[in-house]
Amino acid sequence: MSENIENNDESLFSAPPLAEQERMIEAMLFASSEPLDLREMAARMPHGSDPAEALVLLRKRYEGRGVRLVRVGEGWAMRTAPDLGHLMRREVVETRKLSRAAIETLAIIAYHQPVTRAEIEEIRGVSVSRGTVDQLLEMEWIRFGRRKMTPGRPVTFVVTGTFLDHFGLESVRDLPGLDELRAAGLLDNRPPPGAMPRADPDEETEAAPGQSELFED
Amino acid sequence: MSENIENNDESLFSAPPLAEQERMIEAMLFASSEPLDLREMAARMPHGSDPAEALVLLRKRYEGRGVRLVRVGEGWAMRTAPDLGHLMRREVVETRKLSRAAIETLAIIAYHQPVTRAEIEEIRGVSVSRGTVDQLLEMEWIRFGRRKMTPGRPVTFVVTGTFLDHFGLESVRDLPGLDELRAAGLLDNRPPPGAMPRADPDEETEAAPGQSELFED
Amino acid sequence: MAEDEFEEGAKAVPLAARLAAETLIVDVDGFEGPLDLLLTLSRTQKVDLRRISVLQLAQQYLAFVERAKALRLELAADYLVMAAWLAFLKSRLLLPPDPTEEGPSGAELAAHLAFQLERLQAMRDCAARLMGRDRLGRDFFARGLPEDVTRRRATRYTATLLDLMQAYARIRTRDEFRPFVMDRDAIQTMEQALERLRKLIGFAGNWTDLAHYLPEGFTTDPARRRSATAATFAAALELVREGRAEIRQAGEFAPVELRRKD
Repeated sequence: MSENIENNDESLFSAPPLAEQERMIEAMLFASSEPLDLREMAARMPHGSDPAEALVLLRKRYEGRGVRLVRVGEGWAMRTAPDLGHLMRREVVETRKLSRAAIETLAIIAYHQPVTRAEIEEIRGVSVSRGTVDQLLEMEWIRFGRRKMTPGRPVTFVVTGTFLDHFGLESVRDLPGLDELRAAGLLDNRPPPGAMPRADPDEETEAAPGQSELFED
Repeated sequence: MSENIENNDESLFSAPPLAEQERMIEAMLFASSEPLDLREMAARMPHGSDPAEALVLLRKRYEGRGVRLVRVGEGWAMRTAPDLGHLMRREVVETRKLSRAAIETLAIIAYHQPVTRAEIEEIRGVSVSRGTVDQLLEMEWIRFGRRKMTPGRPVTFVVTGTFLDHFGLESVRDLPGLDELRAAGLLDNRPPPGAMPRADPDEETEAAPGQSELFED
Repeated sequence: MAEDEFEEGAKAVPLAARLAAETLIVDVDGFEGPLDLLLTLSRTQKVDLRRISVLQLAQQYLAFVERAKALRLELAADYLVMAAWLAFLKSRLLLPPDPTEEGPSGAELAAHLAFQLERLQAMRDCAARLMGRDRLGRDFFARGLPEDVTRRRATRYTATLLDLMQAYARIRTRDEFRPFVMDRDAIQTMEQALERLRKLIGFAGNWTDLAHYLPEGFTTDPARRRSATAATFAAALELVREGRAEIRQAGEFAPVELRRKD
């Protein structure tokens, strides 16, 4: 009985204030697992409510916030601001050993810096892939040095402070020299061959544009 | 001293403005259905951010809105305002009806935690069935606490963050009537004078393996 | 457990007998143990639980048990244990205290029982208040469409100084390189390994897998690898004994790692 009277009163007094309607759609859109359209919202709200008007207010309220009111098809939904998407990702770091090509390239740069790509290729006897250099650059173990004052002014590579930190070196001069490597049994007793195996000269010229490309990056 | 200045400098330079931090925690809290604690938020934010300060702002911003920022134990979460529950009928998740034994056991754990099974039985005057405890554990409303430093080192039960979240409590200190109960001495661990009428004196020792079994799970 | 036994007992009663019984007895399977029954009985006293007459309550309980017996209701053991204890309490409360007798007085026992009842009632009230609160998923709601945190895998590459030195040595000796050990058989002696390791250990500033110390040419062929591993391991232990190196292993079958000791 009293409930009936209350219901009557409610419809007699018409819809709740707009601010209250705004709260209502805010709660509904937050809790809903799918976008809601105006009809659905109106059906759940007290008689006489106007979700369209309240939506305009709510949308304005969330402008520039971490969450936005967006239109999805016929309906409306709350979504996190696109510029904050990076907060919804978590990085899982996995440690892997550097490839043989990368460690050899790195060793040559460390022992011969500043060194050009052509020189690295000459020492290694194989061409150096773009990926390998990129990887070392990305790890910040190597960086670009000064251009060489030779024809074509090729860029050079040098190792970085990050590199020294990682290997616990004060400077590259602390790297064991060839004599020490030999003494440690890492090098053959016989002297290394005087002439290094030369890489294919074509490879060198091919590599050049790659270098300047890298430099531009 | 100089370190302090440096730290200040660093946070001045690296941390985003407070308003931006507020947007960030707003987005993170909106995106999650589970409460997030300060540590989790800080880990996802740029270095030098202070989610605690931004939380104060955000909480104020949502005061009186359809959605609120609430504290849940160690964490924070966005929840719809309770007075708007009637609009969300469609979202209601039918929860399994709890038995009277389960409800009482839950209340005893909440108000007396950490509490052993024997203590629960002492309060209720009846043995606690395995199923009752299992159900509460499964709902993640209770969990095992530390073992008591009494003979037999019995396991204890405590309520969880999920429990606090479900009942809209900031912490167990906010349990209704807690202060009155404490003042009335009803939460005291009052030992019975002399021997008490226990249903089965062997029960306590019998319960022990069951408990540790549970603990292993 | 006790509840179940009790329920079975209650079901065994013929319907006619149940109808004839008092309300309390009809409801007997609704009780959660003797304390619950006592709490219900106490309500008939219509007083504050702190001022309850425990003596009267004991009498009510005993009367209940008598009636249950008359109806041939099988009461669960704990109800009977409580009856026996209350009979004892009743006698203590009625008789003047015997100063020679040890143990708690009747009044102390009665006070504790009253405390237990009050505490149980308080917990019941708390449970009711708790369940009456606004609840998640019923009165207030979490985000209906949570956006999960996606995990992105990032790979971090690493290398040790020894890797670097070995790589450089490998390059400088390529083609011409024929390790002298290759001229011998598939055995590396411990003396050889020790001599080699003594020179190398100075560069091992960070933890390095022992497998990296195996000489060139001894890493692929299983027989050579076994020999070199055993010799290098023994040599490593020797260096540790001399206090020149530290050795560690994270777990069974995990790599054995070596580091120079400064």
